[in-house]
Amino acid sequence: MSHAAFVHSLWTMSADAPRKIPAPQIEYAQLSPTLIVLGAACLGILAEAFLPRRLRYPVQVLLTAVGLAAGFAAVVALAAGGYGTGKAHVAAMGAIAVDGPALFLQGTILLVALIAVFTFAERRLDPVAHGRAVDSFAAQGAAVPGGEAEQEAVKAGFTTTEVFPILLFAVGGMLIFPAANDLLTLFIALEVFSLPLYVLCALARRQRLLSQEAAVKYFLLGAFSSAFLLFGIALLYGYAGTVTYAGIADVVNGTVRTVDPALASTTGNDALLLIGGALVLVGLLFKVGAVPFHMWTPDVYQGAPTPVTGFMAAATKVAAFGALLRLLYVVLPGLRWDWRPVMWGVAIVTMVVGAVVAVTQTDVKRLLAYSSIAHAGFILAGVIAVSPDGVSSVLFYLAAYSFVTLGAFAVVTLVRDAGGEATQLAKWAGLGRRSPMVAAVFAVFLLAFAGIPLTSGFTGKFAVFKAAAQGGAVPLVVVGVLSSAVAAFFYIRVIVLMFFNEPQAEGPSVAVPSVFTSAAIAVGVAVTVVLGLAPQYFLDLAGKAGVFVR
Amino acid sequence: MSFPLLTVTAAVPAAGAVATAAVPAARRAAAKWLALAFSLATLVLAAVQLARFDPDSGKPFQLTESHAWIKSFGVRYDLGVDGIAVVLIALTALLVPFVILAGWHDADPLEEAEPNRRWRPTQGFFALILLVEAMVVISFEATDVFLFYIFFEAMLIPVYFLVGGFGDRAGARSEEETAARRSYAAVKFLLYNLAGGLIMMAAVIGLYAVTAHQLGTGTFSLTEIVQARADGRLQFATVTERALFLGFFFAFAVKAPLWPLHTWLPGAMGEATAPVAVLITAVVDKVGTFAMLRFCLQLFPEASKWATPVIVVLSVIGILYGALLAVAQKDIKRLIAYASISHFGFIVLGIFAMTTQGQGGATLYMVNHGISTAALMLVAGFLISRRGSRLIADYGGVQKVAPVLAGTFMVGGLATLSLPGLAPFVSEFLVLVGTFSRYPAAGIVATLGIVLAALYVLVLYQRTMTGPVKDEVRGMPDLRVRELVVVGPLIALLLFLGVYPKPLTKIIDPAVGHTMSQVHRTDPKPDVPANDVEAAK
Amino acid sequence: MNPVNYLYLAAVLFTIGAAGVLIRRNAIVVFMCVELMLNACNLAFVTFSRLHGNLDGQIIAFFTMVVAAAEVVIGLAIIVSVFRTRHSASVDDASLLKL
Amino acid sequence: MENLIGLLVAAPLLGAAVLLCGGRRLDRVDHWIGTLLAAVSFALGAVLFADLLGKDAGARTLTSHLFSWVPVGGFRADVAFRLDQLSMTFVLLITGVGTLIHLYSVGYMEHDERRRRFFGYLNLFLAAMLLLVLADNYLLLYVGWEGVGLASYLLIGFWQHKPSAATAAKKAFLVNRVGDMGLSIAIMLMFTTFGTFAFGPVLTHATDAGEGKLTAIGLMLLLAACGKSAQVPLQSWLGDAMEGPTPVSALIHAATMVTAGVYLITRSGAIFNAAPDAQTAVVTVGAVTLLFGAIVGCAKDDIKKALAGSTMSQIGYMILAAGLGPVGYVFAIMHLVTHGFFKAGLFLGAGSVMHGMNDEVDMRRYGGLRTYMPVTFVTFGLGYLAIIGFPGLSGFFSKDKIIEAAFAKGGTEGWILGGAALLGAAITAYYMTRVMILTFFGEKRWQPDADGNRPHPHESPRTMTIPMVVLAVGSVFAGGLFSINDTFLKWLEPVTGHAEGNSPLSAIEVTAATMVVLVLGVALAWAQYGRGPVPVTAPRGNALVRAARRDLLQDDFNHVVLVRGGEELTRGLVRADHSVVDGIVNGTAAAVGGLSSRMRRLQNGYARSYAVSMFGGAAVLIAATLLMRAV
Repeated sequence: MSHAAFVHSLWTMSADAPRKIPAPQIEYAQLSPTLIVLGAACLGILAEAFLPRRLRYPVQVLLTAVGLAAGFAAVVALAAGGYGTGKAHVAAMGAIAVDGPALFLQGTILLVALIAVFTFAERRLDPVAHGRAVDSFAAQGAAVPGGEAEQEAVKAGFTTTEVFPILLFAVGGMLIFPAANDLLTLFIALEVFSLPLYVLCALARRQRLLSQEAAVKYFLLGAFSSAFLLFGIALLYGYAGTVTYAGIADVVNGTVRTVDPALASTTGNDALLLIGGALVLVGLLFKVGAVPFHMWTPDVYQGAPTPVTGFMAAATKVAAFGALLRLLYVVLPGLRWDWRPVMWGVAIVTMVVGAVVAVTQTDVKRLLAYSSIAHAGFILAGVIAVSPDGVSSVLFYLAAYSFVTLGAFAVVTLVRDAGGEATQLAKWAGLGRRSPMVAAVFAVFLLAFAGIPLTSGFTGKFAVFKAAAQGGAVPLVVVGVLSSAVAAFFYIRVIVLMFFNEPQAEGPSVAVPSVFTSAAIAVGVAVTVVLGLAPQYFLDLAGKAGVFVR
Repeated sequence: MSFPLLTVTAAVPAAGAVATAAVPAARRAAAKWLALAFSLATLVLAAVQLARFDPDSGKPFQLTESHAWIKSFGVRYDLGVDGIAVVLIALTALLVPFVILAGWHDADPLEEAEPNRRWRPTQGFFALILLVEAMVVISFEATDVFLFYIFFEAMLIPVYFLVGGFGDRAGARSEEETAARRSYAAVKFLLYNLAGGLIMMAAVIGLYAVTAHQLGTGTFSLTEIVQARADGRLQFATVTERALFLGFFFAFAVKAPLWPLHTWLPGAMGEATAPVAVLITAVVDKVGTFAMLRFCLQLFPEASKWATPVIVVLSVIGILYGALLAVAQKDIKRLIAYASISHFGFIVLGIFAMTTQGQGGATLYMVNHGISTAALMLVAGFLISRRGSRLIADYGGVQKVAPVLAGTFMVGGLATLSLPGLAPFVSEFLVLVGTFSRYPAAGIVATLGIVLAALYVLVLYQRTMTGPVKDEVRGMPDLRVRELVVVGPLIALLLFLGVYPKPLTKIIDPAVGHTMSQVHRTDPKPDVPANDVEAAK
Repeated sequence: MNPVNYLYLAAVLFTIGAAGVLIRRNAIVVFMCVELMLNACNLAFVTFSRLHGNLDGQIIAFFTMVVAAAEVVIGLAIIVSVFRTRHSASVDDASLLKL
Repeated sequence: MENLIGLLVAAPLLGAAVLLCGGRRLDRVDHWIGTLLAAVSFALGAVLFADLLGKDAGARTLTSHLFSWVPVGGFRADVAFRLDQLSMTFVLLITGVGTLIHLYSVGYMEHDERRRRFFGYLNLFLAAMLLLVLADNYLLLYVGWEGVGLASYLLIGFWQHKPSAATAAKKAFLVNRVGDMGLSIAIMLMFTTFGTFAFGPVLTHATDAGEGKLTAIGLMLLLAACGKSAQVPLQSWLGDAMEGPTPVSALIHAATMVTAGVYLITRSGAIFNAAPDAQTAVVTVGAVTLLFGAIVGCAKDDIKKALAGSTMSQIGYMILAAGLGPVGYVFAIMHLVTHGFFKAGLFLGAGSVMHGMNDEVDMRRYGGLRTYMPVTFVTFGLGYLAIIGFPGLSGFFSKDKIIEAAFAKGGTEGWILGGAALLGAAITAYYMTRVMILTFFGEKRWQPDADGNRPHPHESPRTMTIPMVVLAVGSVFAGGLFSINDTFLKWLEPVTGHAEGNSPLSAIEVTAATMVVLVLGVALAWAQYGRGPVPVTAPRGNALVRAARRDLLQDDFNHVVLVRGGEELTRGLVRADHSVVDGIVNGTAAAVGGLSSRMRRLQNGYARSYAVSMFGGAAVLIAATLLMRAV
């Protein structure tokens, strides 16, 4: 029949078809981690709304911690239930995958978030303002910096306890992101965890101008990138007629033909597929901070409140790489020969640029930002090896890396002077003399970043490069090795600064943290050392989790 | 399962490091004695190893231990010693106590240093020394490439802190500048070696890829790979083998150090305190040359043979180059450093001469060079600590005021120029003979080294010890008891091994023979086998 | 008329939006350009949905609108707060963080 | 009996150990300990000598294998001794003269505060020298070879506070090292050729090896000999070596160590016999050196340096003889022994003179000493007569034989060598007479020394004169003793072998010629110094004289070529090491840094430029993907 008639029938069908539409059936149990976290977030909002101000802080901290812990427990339960391996399947009408990678990454994200909450909750570092201990978030985000509104807020002892539910929302999004099994869910999850992060970035207590600037940049560029992502999704949808990963994959593999001959006649070529795929990749590469989509990273990392930076650097990377893996391994494997060379290029450029530019940085947070870019490059090297080994090595690397990062940023929050955190490297001179313990811990993290043996960094790097080499990407390994030699230089520079340089007269002091930050740092060190010395158990875990469902 | 002797030998100093580091700031002396005790305990264990080691059993590795470690990477915790390793472990365990004794006061905080309960340099110094010892020992013991690599690489960190953190107080110039020069030297040392190590990491991964591809399961076990090669289950493509060989060799050549990768050594040895300098050249660098013997040759025999000519040339250059630069040095410790570069040239030359004499001599050389450098460097350290200057020009006529110091210095020097009757002569001559019998030209050119050695040693002695007594050295005290305790045994050892090296050669010989058979090389035959004719009679 | 033309239109709109992001200084305008890009995507979705004869595209368009709305909330909040501090909505004025 | 050989070496070694490590508490008895142990080893030597005499000529070889030293693969070096007639001769010479000189030193070094160390070094020298001559293989010989080098280094530089002494010591050691290089290369060659370097196998199978290899070995051995025996071109160190105490000059740099080269060549006779080219090289070196040394000896005013020149030249004779092969070996050794007596005697005499003249060495400031120190005069005189070859004294017999053997080489070569030898004899007569006259005759030309106190010449104490007397006796009778019905020849022949040369001149003619040149030399010297007064400060002299005073300019040559060149080279290398080898490394680092700071500027803080990079990146990504599909 004719086009018009077809369309008309479409309308009418939808008119008298309610009973024909199958009720969506959702496996709530299998989505429990996400649901728990989001639920906790909603409770947090209610708490903000109804609880008296003095109660909010303890309640929020408790609520968030419990929520995340419960979520982690749920993940463990699912994994134990075999959803990671045997019973792995696609839930929620094909919207969300419950399989090894998803559970592993969700577990990692939840743990990271849990530790991040500790750093969020730290209230011992900043000097007491008007008799109240304060954390590193603005008294009142809306108030103009330095304006009397802010003075009022500070006097009144306001604190933005909203950060906790916001954090939870972000975590919720991150949990869905790597598990998303169709492009729409992917997009939604992306936005769900991005928007809260934009807000968090703007909420620094000190140097609010920088904080707000970081937020603006992050927001605009983020929105820009998500537009690319969305357009890519549109094109893929156009190509395949569906947005589910499995469906697209079938079309790519040629097992199913696209429905409409009209479309086939005009855009039957793979241009839609290729361009769409590329655009989606752009969106994801932006989130992982790969060159040339990295430029927001240093600015945002520096401007955002340090606990947020730590959380972002760790959790965002995990989630984004998870999504990237799923996309490349489930949707586009049929296209391997098209995207692999491109990703090679991206990986190489990312490693080199990250390492080289970091050499001349003068600010600890920026330094760590560039180092995170370089590490993104290393991880990409593992992603490119299209093999179960590749997946598990990337999973392991992400776990190892995120804890080191959290720990490092937690240490950064400790080193303070009159103007808050002293992030200029110059001020760190001789820190080893003043407080050897802190300096030593930071040195451990730096060595892990540098991939010195007996730290988690080495194990991860080795795993990734091994996978890459076996995937035939030997040149990639060589470049990676060379750039990590360059990278070693600036990590070492910081160590030299801390231990071998004479302390400055008016250098920063190290604040004595409460149990929260101490715990965070302790966990970081513990994980770093354990994954360095006895990684086998976790490698097995990652290995078992190395298979995607589709 | 039998008593894990090898593990314990490495674990004791490690434990010592922890214990020493834990000593409270006030109890500095206690830390020193603790460290000394642990190092001596290690020495005992090393002695036990020597005793339990049976050179004549056909087994390539003995006292072996084997446990799974990282299955996913095919990494095993495999330990085992051959004749070469057990001797070098003994050397390490022997030298460290002397290093500790010699460095007794090197890490005492300066007077004006503000009292700080948490800042404990002394404890750190000795803890780091023990840590280095532990890592060196285990990398001598490891028969799993990955295991070796890990400690080969991790070793850099404590050494780095030793060099950068506890520099030579005898800085000729201002405190800041010495600090700057010191951290420069330390960073250079670390980056140079780290680069080498990372390139080796690429090769290690490559090795895994190859084994995984050909054997089904990737492995790093030296014995397994050698075995697989022997029965043809594992064949390297020529290019692959050469690439991997170069990857390994580069790292070892940096650490050895071989010309032209030597430039980090003079700085590191010059800026570090004498005991640390000894630790670096006498112990740590030996891991590099040792690894050439154990890994380069045994894993990649064909590639080794392919690379031999170039390496021989490089090491000969190194011999002459190091010696000539030593002659031109104005700084005592830098002079000794360049002398060591020349000696490492000899060692590498011996290894790649691919003759029994060459490799046996090279192994012996590692031991002897360790002892002789220790003797010379430590005495130099005592001298420098007295005058507070490293410049040769600042000395003169010392033998008049401190005859014993001068005497020991002389003996150390004579050992360095490998005078017959002292240990180094034997090894140096073996290396030369071994080289000469395969590469006569190289052998002859290398022999020039002995003249140059005499030159730089005697010039050093003449300028510092003889001539009219300089006012600055007047009233310089002679060696103290502690210092004599350090130097005396070393000199005695030099004499003993010079006259009767057989105990060592007995152990080394079979191991060298095994290596040679791995590389499929045999010694060249003499034109007129006079000995055999005599025997026939 | 061939619905494919709508695709071309979508592409053009998207490009215009992108160009606007690159060119305009005013944060609000830049932000509007992003919205324009999102809407270009919507157009594409709807067109494709039409071509494929299934409703997914249209549904997605709704989702996109919601997301866009959410973005507006956050975005405007941030931009306004910045404006109140700096008394300028120019993107280029916010360049303290660099190098 | 064999076990005694070990003790022979051990005794002085023990002495050295005790004296050097003993510390101050020995300072009363040190000199006697040293002397005693030297004497002990002499006694042992005598016992062994008697034992050898007991055996019949063929079986006079004792070997004792102590332990295997360096067993590595096919490489086997043992600590084993071999005592045959040749080494026996040396043992007696070394220990005998050595003991005498120890005794002499007791007096000579009485007031030196480092006397203990002096005797320690002397004993060390004895041990090393004995090891050298007793070793059963070349590697062990090498040990002794360098050992004596070390001892000589220590003793030359004994007065280290004098920079000149320290420098001389260093020079001696370095030049010797060059020679040692030759020896070690020779040993390597032997190892590759014969698979061993023990005397027995090597020497018995020498003839089986190719001549080329043998020549190479021979030349390397010659290089070694040149270094140790101060032969051209490695002779430069001997003159400066006179910085050492006089007993040292007498023992090491006249009687024993410097003759080690002769021992080496004679010992390796089998190799040289099979390598004529090497032999030619040896005789050339010998002939050149004997003239060189003689000429230098004529020009020196420093009594010890004059004697040093003479030593050089006399050893030249020995090397020459040794180079002649079986014809000459015996006479080389014979001259070596007699020379040991009279040259040691002369040096001790010189020492005694200096002792009396508060350490003045310039002969132009002596004169007329014969009445003041009669014993010295007599002993020195006898030594003088012996060295110039006065009929009936030792030198006459030994030198005469060598000259004869030189002619016996035959052909023009023979004439040249013989001529050189004769000329050398004439010059010897000349400069020795000069020394004699300047020192003991003529009017007193004594000058006050640096501290302005005039010398009061007096005879030396008993401890010093006794050795001089003994040595004088030796230098008078030794030659005759050896030559009566060829005792020495018969004694040594089993080891070295002997062949009668067929000289174009008969023995009588040679002797006559020698006498003639001798008289001429003496006469010339007397004409020049004996008649008129001698200027206290040396006249400028002609070019040759001036050159000879500067050791025929070879130091200047060394300075320009080796020292300067070497300094330039090292300085260049230092620069290269810093700028090139290290420069590359630092350059890379700098390059990365520069690149970094350049790329850093892209991060300019403008969100829009970041967006541009994203947009561009996306474009590139798309293009690349499409391209991938296109190709």
